[in-house]
Amino acid sequence: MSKSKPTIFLDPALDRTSIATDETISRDQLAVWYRTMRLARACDQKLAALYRQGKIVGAVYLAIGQEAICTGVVSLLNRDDYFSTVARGLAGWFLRGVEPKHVMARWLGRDVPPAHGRELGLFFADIQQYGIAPYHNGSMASWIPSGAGFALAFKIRKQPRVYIAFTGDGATSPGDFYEGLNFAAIHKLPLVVVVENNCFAYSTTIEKQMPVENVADRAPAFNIPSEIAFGNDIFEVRRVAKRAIDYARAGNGPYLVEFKTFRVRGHGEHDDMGYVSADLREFWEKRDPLRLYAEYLSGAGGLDEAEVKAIDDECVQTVEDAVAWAEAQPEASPDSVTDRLFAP
Amino acid sequence: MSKSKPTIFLDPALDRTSIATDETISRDQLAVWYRTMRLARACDQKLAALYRQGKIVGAVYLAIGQEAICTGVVSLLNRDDYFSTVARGLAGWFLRGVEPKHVMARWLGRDVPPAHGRELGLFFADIQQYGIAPYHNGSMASWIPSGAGFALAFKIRKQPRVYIAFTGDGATSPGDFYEGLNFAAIHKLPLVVVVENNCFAYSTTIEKQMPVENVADRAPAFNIPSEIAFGNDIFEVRRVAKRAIDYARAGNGPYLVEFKTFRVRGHGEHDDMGYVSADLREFWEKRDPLRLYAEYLSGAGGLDEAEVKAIDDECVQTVEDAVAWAEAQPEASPDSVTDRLFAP
Amino acid sequence: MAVITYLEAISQALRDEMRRDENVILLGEDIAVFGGAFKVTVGFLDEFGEDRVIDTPISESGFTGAACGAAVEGLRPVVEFQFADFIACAFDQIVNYAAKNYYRWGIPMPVVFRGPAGGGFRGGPYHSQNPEAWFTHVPGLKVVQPSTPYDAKGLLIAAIRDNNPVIYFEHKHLYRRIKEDVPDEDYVVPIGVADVKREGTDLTVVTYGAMVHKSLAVAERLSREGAECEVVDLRSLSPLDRDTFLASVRKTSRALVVHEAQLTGGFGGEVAAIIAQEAFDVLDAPVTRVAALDIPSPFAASLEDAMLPTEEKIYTAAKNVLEY
Amino acid sequence: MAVITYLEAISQALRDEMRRDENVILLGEDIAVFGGAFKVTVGFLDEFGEDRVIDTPISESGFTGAACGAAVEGLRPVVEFQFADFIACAFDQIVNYAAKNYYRWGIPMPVVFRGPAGGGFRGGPYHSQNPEAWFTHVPGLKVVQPSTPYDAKGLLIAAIRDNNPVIYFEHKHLYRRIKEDVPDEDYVVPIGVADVKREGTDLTVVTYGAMVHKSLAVAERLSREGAECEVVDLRSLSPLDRDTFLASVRKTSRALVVHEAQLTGGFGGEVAAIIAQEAFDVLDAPVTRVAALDIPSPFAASLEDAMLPTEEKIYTAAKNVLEY
Ligand SMILES: Cc1ncc(C[n+]2csc(CCOP(=O)(O)OP(=O)(O)O)c2C)c(N)n1
Ligand SMILES: Cc1ncc(C[n+]2csc(CCOP(=O)(O)OP(=O)(O)O)c2C)c(N)n1
Ligand SMILES: [Mg+2]
Ligand SMILES: [Mg+2]
Repeated sequence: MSKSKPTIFLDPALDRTSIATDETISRDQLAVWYRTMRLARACDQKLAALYRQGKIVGAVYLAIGQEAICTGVVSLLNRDDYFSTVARGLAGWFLRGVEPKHVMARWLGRDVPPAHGRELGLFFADIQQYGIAPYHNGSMASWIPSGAGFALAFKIRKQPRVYIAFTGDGATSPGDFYEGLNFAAIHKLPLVVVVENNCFAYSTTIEKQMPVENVADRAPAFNIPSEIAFGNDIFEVRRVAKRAIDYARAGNGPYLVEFKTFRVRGHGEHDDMGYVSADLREFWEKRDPLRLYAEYLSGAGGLDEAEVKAIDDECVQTVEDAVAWAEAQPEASPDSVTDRLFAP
Repeated sequence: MSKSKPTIFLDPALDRTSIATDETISRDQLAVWYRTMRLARACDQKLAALYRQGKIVGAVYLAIGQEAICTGVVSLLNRDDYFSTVARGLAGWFLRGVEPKHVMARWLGRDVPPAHGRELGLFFADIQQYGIAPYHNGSMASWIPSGAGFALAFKIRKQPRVYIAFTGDGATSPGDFYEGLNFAAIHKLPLVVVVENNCFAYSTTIEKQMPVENVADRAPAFNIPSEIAFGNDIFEVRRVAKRAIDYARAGNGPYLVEFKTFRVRGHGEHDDMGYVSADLREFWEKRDPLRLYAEYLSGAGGLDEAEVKAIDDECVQTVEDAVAWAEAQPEASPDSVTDRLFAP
Repeated sequence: MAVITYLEAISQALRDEMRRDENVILLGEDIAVFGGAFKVTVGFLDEFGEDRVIDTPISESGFTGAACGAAVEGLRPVVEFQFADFIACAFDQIVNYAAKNYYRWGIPMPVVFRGPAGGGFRGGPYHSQNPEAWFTHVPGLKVVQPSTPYDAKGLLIAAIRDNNPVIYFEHKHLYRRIKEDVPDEDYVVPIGVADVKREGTDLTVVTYGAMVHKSLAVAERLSREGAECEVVDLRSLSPLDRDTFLASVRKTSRALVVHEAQLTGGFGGEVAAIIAQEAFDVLDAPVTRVAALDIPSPFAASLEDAMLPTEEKIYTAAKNVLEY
Repeated sequence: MAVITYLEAISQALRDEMRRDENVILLGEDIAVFGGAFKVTVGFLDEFGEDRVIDTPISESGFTGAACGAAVEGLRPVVEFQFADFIACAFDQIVNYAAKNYYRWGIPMPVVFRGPAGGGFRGGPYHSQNPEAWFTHVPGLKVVQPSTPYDAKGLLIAAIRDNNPVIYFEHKHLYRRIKEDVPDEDYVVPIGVADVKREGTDLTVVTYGAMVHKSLAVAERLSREGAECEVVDLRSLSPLDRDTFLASVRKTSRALVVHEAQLTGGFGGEVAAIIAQEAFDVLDAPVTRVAALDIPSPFAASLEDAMLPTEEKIYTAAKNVLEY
């Protein structure tokens, strides 16, 4: 079905196969973001392997191909801004300081905070240490209302803070998306909705999800500004997200940014992506965010190829170490299973 | 709060204090619609009295001031089109042949079909006799998804039928409004959403309900056509609703029409409307749909005042007779209370 | 001390807590300008302002989720559902976000959901429901249901100060019908503690909400006939104070469980099952339940009266248990 | 006859009914192009076309409401929730529209809601729930939960042909693990009829869904130890076949109720309460329940195993009842 998609995969205005920035960004800073994205990629690749080996049970969901978005957006945040990711935000966590070894330990169901084995490695919330808010990661879009709630608290307390709700394209269909954003818009709450439109909700194409071409086409319903941008270019992500964050922080209300990107792997690793055409894969492969960024770095970015390679290798090693550490952690004790149901 | 509303109550382009039509409509036909609206008004006035007298318990909700909308819309439907009303659609039922005596009997909890005492007089569904569809009248907007479902059945069966979902302004805030209309738009279902924007959802003004000025401003989110019109002019209602119905019936998908109107009485008769300014009431009193229509009738409409008056009197009498009949009906027997839980 | 209604007790608790703690905010439909469908929050907008008394759009899921988020950030939102029936629209946020949050992350969420529940005034299928059993099966939620002004005030204050999501079902039929002397100052009725509303030796009636009053009336009638019922008002359904009613049953050897919600799958099944298991050795008669019939709430008086548990039905069931 | 899995039985029922009756349509997320998250509907799109196999947006409330409306108009929609957990998002449409429609208006609504439910495969809090007790308290709904391929096929066909809303919880853990000989032709397992999966004289185990298999395993173990359990598979929770399990308890005088959902407020309370009341005179031991712990479903294997009812826990409880 989806194989009969038109061959134009992306609005030509958004399309690019090389990237550049006009910000002045230090080499070190550039390297930090690259390392973040690479680490996320390496982690994901390892997770896939662990899943294949049966070491992670249930399912794993990867963010391969989408690393530029959360990296770019989170790079703009203040320490007291909050964000929440759905399933594909590993790089955002890393940029906030979350450690790969903890991520791995959580995926392996080990007894590490904050979940102590209660949640999948996919999900993460730790406000105090990382400003990553706990929200409802079960039902799609359920985090838009809670994002509005956090933003409401910021507004009531007159704090110039913002809440970023990362959201997939599929997650813009549930009523909670509408109700939450409506509430935020009425009260002009500092909520930025970052839509990672990766062409599919599981196997479902955009045309079966919505009667509009872009999620951003829905912004008029909330009387809020919106933009559509190319999500595999970290510099574009920063440029566009900055406008959104500044706008929300200044008290003007919510803002919706839609980044076009592609989910390189299946919905989860159990999914063979039979519904994705070879053309589409190929198109996006050429626009892989890490490839684009690496090319920039070893060109205008001022790092040489060896330096880039060194980061790559270091990330792979970090992930190996992370797994080793994680595997050495204890499983949560069965005796603890009923602990922590109610807060004191 | 709401008293500080600006004094412009209605877009001047929509505003009118007299009405006219360029359709050719027979005197008889004009009188039928007038009688329908007047009957609804008389019924409502009687319901208010019965409530004050304690004869109707619980609460009553009236449609006074909104009679032109459902009359105009339903006047355009084919017999096999369906519609559903929320709380303010009495005239629509009457136009389909529902009898006032049955309405009264239902309000009084008598043992008459189809509810046999199980539902408030406010709600009504009888597909076979009247093409009024059973839907979920509890939670606001819950009828938009089911409206889409009826329309889906029409589409699958390739029937050129439409479903009209009457909806208040307040009922456009719940997620079901979004999910239902989204589904209908994706599948181009023959669903016409008729929004009766009567300035309030209970006590809540439009500004507290939505970040846009008009419900119709939300249509782009569904990529569907929409119009805003003056709802107290039955001819305007017909003109605009016809476009919507023709469009939907032709297989183009949903259409949203927003009629501006005013809820002359409280949300229910228990509500003293303390939140409504005198100015606003006065403004709309001059634009009462029955007054406008009566003036047209006894002018260009070609009826003389006595004829109009005769209809008025007849309606009052019909309602009195209806109450007398209703009061003579038996209450539902307690023994029947567990009947009809499951369909055979 | 002053004699106030059940409704005034709820208002008072809200007002006092809002004065005491600026983190307490209210969200709901028509609660600000209008003061609420039942007028529980009249005057609150003037006193506390728009930031703290928020008229929401009709978006139960949306404002529930928002309240939960705000609660995590340290506010203490109290959400009013206009009728408890509409809590169904916020179901996912409550059972999947509010209930599970602390277990997952160890981060508190102090939020209260007020639901005006119950029938008896011809509200029909959508304004009469008693939805407590949808939530007593959800670990992580506290569920309370006061029967008196004193408990209404004390439980609501406790709920607001609790660091967990608490669902507070208030019975609409009691709003203006039940009055009593209530302390002016603030006090807490601890969540998770049942109350023996009447002592007795012959039969334990375990009940809550509006049925407490019907049960007490039946107890008086039976007392005149020579049997003394102990009436245990659960007050909290989750967590459940098993000790209190089990101790009572150990004393009386007979138990009747009464609630207004429909029988099948109602919370009474849980209570009856606990008694039947834990007090098996002392029971002299089968644990019996009285509840509404298993149908939606009908509108007509004749039907609603037939559907709801009445004093007559409670009396008959009590007699059967006593005479078993 | 052919040996097929529980999952194949579900597919077969759907396919056969769609071939038989063109009014049967399917709605759900990823059911068409992808064939469903669990691949129940692979090939259906090709065979039945886009009009009858509809990939929906993520809008559980929306497509549930749409299915209900279409059902009133004479279609027979079968809705797939990708995981039963997400039925929470459609809660209002199910409990307030589907459940109440016929009682209100006397107009049938033949719709089926399929929910892949249950834990045991490390799905965590949002992919492991057993939500049946949210619905068994709602008059107007039928709720079924098959444990075998034979019942899965027959109950689904019955559900599709039923003129009422039926919630059909299928257990994910059984999908590919349970196989048996199933007739190729269509047949109906009537809704509202329990099945004695094993006869016995010493203890009645009342259970359903995945716990049927654990209970049968325990019964074998106990049999080797000299006690014969009768295992009653409820299959339908609403309407409930009280007669079958009450007759069994009258024979054995002892009852154990087992389900995978959390204990408190679970459907087991209802069953236990019925037994305790109706079979009071014959009971030689307290009716006992085995169920999951009252917490959300944790992800880690060590925790999930501790949370769920295991054969060991069922065995221990059964021993206690037998030796009471
Ligand atoms: C309410 C609800 N229904 C179904 C699901 C199952 N589900 C999980 S992720 C997903 C697809 C999400 O698509 P999208 O939002 O585009 O995010 P992506 O996976 O593409 O990043 C679905 C259907 C869910 N989590 N919540
Ligand atoms: C989900 C839900 N929440 C709350 C209510 C209570 N309620 C009934 S009508 C109403 C206001 C509806 O306003 P609107 O849609 O504008 O219709 P109007 O009464 O103005 O005709 C409210 C809040 C409800 N029926 N459903
Ligand atoms: Mg996507
Ligand atoms: Mg309105």
